[in-house]
Amino acid sequence: MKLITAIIKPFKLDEVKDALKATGVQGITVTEVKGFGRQGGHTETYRGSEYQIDFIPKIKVELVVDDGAVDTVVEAVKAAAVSGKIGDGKIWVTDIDRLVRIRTGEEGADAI
Amino acid sequence: MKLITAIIKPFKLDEVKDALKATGVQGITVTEVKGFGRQGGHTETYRGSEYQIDFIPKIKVELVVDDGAVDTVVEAVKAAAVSGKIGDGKIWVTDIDRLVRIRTGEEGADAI
Amino acid sequence: MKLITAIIKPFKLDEVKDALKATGVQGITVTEVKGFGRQGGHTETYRGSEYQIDFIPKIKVELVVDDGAVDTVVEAVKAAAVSGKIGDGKIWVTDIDRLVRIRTGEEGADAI
Amino acid sequence: MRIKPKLKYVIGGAVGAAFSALAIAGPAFADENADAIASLSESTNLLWVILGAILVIFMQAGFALVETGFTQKKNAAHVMSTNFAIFGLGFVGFLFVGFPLAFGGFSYAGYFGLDTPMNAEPLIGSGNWAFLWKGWDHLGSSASPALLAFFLYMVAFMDTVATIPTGSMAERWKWKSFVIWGLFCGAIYYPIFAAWTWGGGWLGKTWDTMGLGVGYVDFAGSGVVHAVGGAAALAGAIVLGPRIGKFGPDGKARAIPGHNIPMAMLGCFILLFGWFGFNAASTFASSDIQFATVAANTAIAGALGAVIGMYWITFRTGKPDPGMMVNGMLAGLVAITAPCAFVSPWAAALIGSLAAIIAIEAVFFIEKRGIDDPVGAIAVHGVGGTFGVLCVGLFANGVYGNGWNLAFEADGTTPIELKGLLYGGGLGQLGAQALGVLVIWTIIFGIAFGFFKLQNKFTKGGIRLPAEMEIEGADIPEMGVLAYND
Amino acid sequence: MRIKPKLKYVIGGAVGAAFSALAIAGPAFADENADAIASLSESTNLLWVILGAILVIFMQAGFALVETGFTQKKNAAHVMSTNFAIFGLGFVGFLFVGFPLAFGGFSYAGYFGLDTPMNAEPLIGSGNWAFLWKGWDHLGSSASPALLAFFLYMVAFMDTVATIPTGSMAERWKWKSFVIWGLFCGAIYYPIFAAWTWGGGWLGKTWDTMGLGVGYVDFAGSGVVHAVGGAAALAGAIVLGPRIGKFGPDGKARAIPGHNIPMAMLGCFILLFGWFGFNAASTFASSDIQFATVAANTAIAGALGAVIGMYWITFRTGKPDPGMMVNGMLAGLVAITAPCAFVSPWAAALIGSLAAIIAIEAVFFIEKRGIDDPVGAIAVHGVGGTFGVLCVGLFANGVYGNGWNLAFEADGTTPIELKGLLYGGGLGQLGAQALGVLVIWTIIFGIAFGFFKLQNKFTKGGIRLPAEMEIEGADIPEMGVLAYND
Amino acid sequence: MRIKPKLKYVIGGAVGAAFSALAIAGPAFADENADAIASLSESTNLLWVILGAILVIFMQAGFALVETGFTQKKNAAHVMSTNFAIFGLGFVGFLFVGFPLAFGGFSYAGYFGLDTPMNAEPLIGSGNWAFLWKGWDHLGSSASPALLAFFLYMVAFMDTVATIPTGSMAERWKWKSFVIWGLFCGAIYYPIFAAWTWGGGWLGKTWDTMGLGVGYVDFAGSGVVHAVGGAAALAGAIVLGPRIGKFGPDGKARAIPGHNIPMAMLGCFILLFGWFGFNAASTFASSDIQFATVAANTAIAGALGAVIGMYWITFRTGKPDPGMMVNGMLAGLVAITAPCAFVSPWAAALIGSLAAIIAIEAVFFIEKRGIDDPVGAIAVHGVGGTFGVLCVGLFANGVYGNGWNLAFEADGTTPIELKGLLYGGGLGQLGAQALGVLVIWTIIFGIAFGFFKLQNKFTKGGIRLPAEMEIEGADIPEMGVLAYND
Ligand SMILES: Nc1ncnc2c1ncn2[C@@H]1O[C@H](COP(=O)(O)OP(=O)(O)O)[C@@H](O)[C@H]1O
Ligand SMILES: Nc1ncnc2c1ncn2[C@@H]1O[C@H](COP(=O)(O)OP(=O)(O)O)[C@@H](O)[C@H]1O
Ligand SMILES: Nc1ncnc2c1ncn2[C@@H]1O[C@H](COP(=O)(O)OP(=O)(O)O)[C@@H](O)[C@H]1O
Repeated sequence: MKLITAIIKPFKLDEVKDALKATGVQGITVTEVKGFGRQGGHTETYRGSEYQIDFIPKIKVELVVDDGAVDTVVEAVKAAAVSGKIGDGKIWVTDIDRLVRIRTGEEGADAI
Repeated sequence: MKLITAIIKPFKLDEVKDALKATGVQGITVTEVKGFGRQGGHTETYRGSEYQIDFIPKIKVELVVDDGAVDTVVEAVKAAAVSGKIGDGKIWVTDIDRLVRIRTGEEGADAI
Repeated sequence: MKLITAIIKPFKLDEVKDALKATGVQGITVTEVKGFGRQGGHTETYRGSEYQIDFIPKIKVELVVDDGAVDTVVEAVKAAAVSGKIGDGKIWVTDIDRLVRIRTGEEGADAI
Repeated sequence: MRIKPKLKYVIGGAVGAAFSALAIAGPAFADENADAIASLSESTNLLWVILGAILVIFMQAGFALVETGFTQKKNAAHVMSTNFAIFGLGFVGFLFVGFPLAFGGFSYAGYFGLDTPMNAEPLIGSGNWAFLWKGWDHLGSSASPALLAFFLYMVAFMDTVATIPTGSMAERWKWKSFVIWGLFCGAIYYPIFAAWTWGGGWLGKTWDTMGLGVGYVDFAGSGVVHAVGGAAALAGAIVLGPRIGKFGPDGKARAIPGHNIPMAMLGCFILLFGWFGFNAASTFASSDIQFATVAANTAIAGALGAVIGMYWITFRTGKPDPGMMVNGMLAGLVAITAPCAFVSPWAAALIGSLAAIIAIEAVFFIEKRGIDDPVGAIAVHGVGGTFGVLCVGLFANGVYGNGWNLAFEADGTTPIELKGLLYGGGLGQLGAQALGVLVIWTIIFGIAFGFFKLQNKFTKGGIRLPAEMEIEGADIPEMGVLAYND
Repeated sequence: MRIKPKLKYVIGGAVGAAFSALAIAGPAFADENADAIASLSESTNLLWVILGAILVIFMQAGFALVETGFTQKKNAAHVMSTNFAIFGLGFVGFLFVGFPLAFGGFSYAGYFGLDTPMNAEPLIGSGNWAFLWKGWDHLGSSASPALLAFFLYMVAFMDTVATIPTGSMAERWKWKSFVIWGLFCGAIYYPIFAAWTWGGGWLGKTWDTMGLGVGYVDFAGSGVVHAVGGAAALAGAIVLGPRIGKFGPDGKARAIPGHNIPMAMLGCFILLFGWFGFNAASTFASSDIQFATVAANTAIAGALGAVIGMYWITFRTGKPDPGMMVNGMLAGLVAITAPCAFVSPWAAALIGSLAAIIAIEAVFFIEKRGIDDPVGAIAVHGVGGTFGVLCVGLFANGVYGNGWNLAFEADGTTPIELKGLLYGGGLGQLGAQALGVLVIWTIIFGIAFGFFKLQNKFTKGGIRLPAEMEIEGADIPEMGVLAYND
Repeated sequence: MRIKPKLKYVIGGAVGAAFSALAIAGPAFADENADAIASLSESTNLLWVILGAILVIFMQAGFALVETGFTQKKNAAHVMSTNFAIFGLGFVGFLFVGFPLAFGGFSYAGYFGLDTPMNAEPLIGSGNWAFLWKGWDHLGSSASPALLAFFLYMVAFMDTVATIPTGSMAERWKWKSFVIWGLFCGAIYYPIFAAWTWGGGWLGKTWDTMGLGVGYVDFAGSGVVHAVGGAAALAGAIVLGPRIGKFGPDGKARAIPGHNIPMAMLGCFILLFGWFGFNAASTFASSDIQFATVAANTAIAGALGAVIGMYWITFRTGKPDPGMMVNGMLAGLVAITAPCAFVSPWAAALIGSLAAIIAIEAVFFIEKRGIDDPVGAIAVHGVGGTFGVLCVGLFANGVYGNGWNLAFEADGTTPIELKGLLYGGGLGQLGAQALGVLVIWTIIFGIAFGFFKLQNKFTKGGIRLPAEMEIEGADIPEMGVLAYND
């Protein structure tokens, strides 16, 4: 099993969620994060002094999928999250040793 | 070393923490997340229009443990977090290459 | 590629970010988390009753780097985040199977 | 049965008159006492006007909180700032242009329907405490305290109009376009209908010109303030179009919950508080004890609006939606504003209850038409205010307000009674009220719509924020700072 | 030494009386002056009552913020909404049922201890500005401004009672059960003790019937409002039981910090502000300049309560807990409410200081008994109010209030002095106060307890929220929306 | 042209005097009427003072919100709590020490420059409603309502001074050190300059002693309250030093955005609301209808300050910074506070506009000097207040205030005119004002600076929070609870 992590723009979340649903994904976990990257920050002034807004709000989407589903899912996220503008984010895939569904104790693919 | 990640219901956090303490775990890191899953969301109306609450507040617990402790820890989390109702969450385990304690620079099991 | 995850003290974020920039890192993702560890919590009283502040605000920094950069980056984070006092946090490194830049579809090292 | 002399805004009228009669009759020392009484009465009346003005000015905080609470976090600094800045912007427009227009009008006599040039003879006055206006005298050293009190009360009412569209147009309105609205509303938009009604204009004279009751009656402004503001709110919301995501691909409205419900409820309480100044101080004299009836009627309508609103939305959607409870109370308050001095408490209770139901239904209706009003301003102020204006023609009980607008029977001495349909007043008064409503929703709405359309055309990129800014939130790009920072 | 005629609630009494004497003596023109003076005095008195009512109504916002700030984020829309809705719910109950009950009472003469049928003769009146009540006349066209002012002031006081239990019962109370409390409180609960004291009932007559000082005295309601509200708060908290997690497995209380401390502190400031209307306008006449003394005493007690509260909690737990600073100020304000017109500033300072200490200790005491009161309502209002009632019997200095409750010596002309134990008044007045306290904590508490117990029994699932909803937070399941959304 | 007798704080003067003359002349029944009129006038005047005091006390909430909104989340409970506690702390100091010092001063005659011992003869009085002070009489049974009204109004002003430094010193000030400031300010710091000006001291006499206009004039306290508070704010900010991270390694100021912009804006609205009590009720009599002019001028200056502040900051940095809009309005309000009764509306507009620009530039200037003032208190209150004091000497129009400070020409009967430079008053009045400014920024600033320096020296670890606490946030270590909890 693999854990797919995607950093996306916040307003793309609905589209990504719908795209994932469409590929049959049944669960995802989402976190509000802040990103720093090529997109860069910007300088604002507040009460006359400047300050740097380095970190831009992003959403992290995490989902565990069966090995076979990885490609489809990555494609789905990519397609839904892309705007073509800088700062669209990243997707990365990690290997998972073990997965448990707490409610039932099921493990592995059954637990997804 | 392994990284154990658990998505649990928020009100189970105290019990999970106590259970982990009981197994000798000395540190955990916790994040507020939102989950989408079988539990489903629900539709509410606000000012007369409907809206979908897809995402349900969850807590993500992360902890790095020695390989030998994985099973005990997973069991402890499972036991403490289970309510038997849909939406209890997941636990997954990932492999860790390296662990460093920032304060001392210790590495590996010493750093846990 | 590797995913480096660091749990640090919140007020160290600026220094860590600057240190990472200096090593040539171009992007990071940051999450507000709460940590429980050796640092321990403390007991406060509110309206006369006691309550336990177990969880201390921490910052999680995540960044994907090329295998070759791992050591430099870990060193940089360590150096910037250390205060020498208990609760400085942890760094761990995980293996990444795949990395995609959403905007361009680039993969692997190009996507960092 | 108390008779109000001439126009609405007279300070110290009754007591002053009593005093004049007396002054002639008594010996020297009695004169001095009578003088002292008149002076004391007038100073206390002025105090009430100032207290009322202060309360109405504080309503700005209420509007700001309601509107900001009912909109999204990403725009909270923007929405709050429009509500903050509008106070000064409208004020400036009114100070330099609008006040003379609304309540002076000598050089605009023909156009605005005012027939008594101010510089020839006081339009509004009562002896030595007169509200006079002569050119820009209210800015100079000779401005009397009474004139300035009148100005202050009136500017506060104008600002209420100005701030209503900041609700319906929230979350997608360019700051620089908004700024122009503020100035325009204070200088031109509000003064027009105010002049035609409270300023001595033609709508108040329809008892004479058209035989309609005592002419258009609007005690504290369900029409002059709220419906006029609601008309602009509608015009602006149409010109801007709905927020991105408000309507699904199927055209169905989707809720975008406000980011801070307690904030909106606090705002509603502040509005309730300030509303007592809005309505009760509109007697313009503490010596006219009808202010107590007005205050009670105001509270009754607001309370019933909140309760019936709660039951109605529960009946409609299953839960006591906090947003609709707020709208229910506000609708009750808006609707009682015109009739508050003229109706019995039972009618106030009924008006408040009906207003809540009507406003809630109006929210549904407006959304179904594809119009996006994040805070319900059109329903509450526009629809609720319209209903309130009509209620005068339905529920006025003839106890107070007879001879309003200086309306006398042919004999020139018998004041015309102010009675609604339910008290045997026939259709006359209702007709006067309906005419006022018609003017608001045709001419006044037209002016607002034309203003926003033209502004949209001549502003580079239009008056709506670029989509990206709307999506990311207006706070950083427009204001330079988020509402909430860690 | 000023004497207050008959009952507490008389508008324009003193001046009116002076005028009556005069009116007979002087020639025609002097009569007219005297007439004008009386009218002016009475209208200004009415203004003060209305201003007071407005201030008290605004206190609703203060209660809402204090209670919401001191409870958890997950219930913030729910707690705020109960505090919002209670205003209208209590209002409706009082408008249609409670007001007649408390201040009319002609058909309830026997039951409520009122012996002068309202429809026979005014219970409360002062000549032509009388507060009369005849049936539901306050709803009809003949309702006088003075009667409506009286109603408005009284309804605001009732709402304070109604809102106190929303604090102690917060975070676990079903909305639909809460709604019934609101109606019940306005219609029945509050009016009972109000009738027995301010309504002319038996407790005010104990100077005659039992020889206790001037009878039960409660200037602005430490007892009638706060202790009565606190009794209901205690009853409700007992019936509901503590929030899940409030008490550890060891039975020890665990703190559940409020979600927004600045919100609670803002609420406390609003309460302080409104309290001046609560206390100072309870002179019911601006011509009774004791209102200034009342205002100063109120501020002194609140300030001292906050400061001593801060020191006391620092002494007890090591830090100047913001929650306890708020409770300290509120306890000072609650306690001074009954004695504010009758005590010297030094006593106000002492009363405020002691009240803060007593309320803080009461918080500890109540928690130790396993009762969960998230905001300290029982300690502040119940205990603080009780202490305030007793303070009249301790600190009344005999300067003001002699002849209160129309209490005269056997000769029928010498007013009985209102003096506390410390001013040589003996135990009489203290006895009257203690009797009032006893009634509140037996009969009145019993009624509240019975009400909640019965309601709990006859409501499907009881009046407490299901555990899941309590754990997840009441906002979504009960109100349909979270308090805070992004 | 109205003449104010003797000193600023006289209640019922004018009408009372008229009455006295009358009382002698008329027959018996006329006397009774005149008596009733005087009594009514005086009670209404007292009502206005009490209402004013209430409004000023409510400003505490405004300060609390502005300061907390403009600072960081991690310190929000701390900043809010200092603003909460200061009310009581300053109050206690003033009640027991400061009030006698400022307005009695009999035993401090030589030192504080007061030359009429209070216990010999009333310093401030007007016949039977006199404000007398004799020892601690304001705490005892013989304290008159009028004296207590005066106390209440004055204590509210003092608290404004006390709370100003909580802004400039926020986020790094130890609680226990702050507590001592609160007591010191109420007891000593504020009373000094108040005694020298409003208390009858030497600055008000410079018309006589130095031939400067009518002597130092400060209607409602641009100087006595705001500049004096601003001076302490500057002293405290210097002694504490800047917050960690405020200045970069390059010495350049870095913005630390406030954590809650809507909160700050709500606070500003509350301040605007309360400011009407601050300024308009400073006529100390509703019978002096100049209060209406004052209210209008106050609103005008605030509105213009907000608008011009918005334009100015947009011009300077490109965006309508919400923080600077707030500061602009407040600067306008602060600056109009001294001249509000003496200037024409056009001048009020100009003063408000200039004040906004000056305050914004002052923010830049102060930061460039390496001084960290998180909320702009020094710029708004210190600089804006100083500007306001000088404006009296520039814009006073001679319509009101002639003979202020009992300043008469050599003939002893012709009141000296109060005219600024622009109205042909020459440099005399400006000189008096400049002298006041000089005293504030030398002696008074020196006292504040000395106080904080000494306190810093004698407090273990100094008056500044340890760096760790500052970095982690002061809420948990100092208050025991975070401002915001889930
Ligand atoms: N190396 C990285 N490791 C972790 N997160 C990254 C990394 N690079 C970028 N990100 C995340 O992706 C977001 C977008 O990256 P950015 O470089 O701005 O643009 P793009 O996605 O177009 O390359 C960043 O805001 C950050 O959250
Ligand atoms: N495939 C998945 N990947 C990541 N997180 C998941 C996944 N499926 C579920 N979750 C998380 O677990 C939570 C509970 O899952 P859900 O399907 O609702 O019920 P259950 O835990 O009973 O299977 C979700 O809210 C989500 O946060
Ligand atoms: N085993 C662990 N797994 C995950 N996170 C941990 C673990 N141990 C500690 N942490 C995180 O690191 C933070 C610091 O750890 P702590 O034990 O307090 O001190 P130190 O870093 O000095 O060892 C904790 O607050 C927690 O967020």
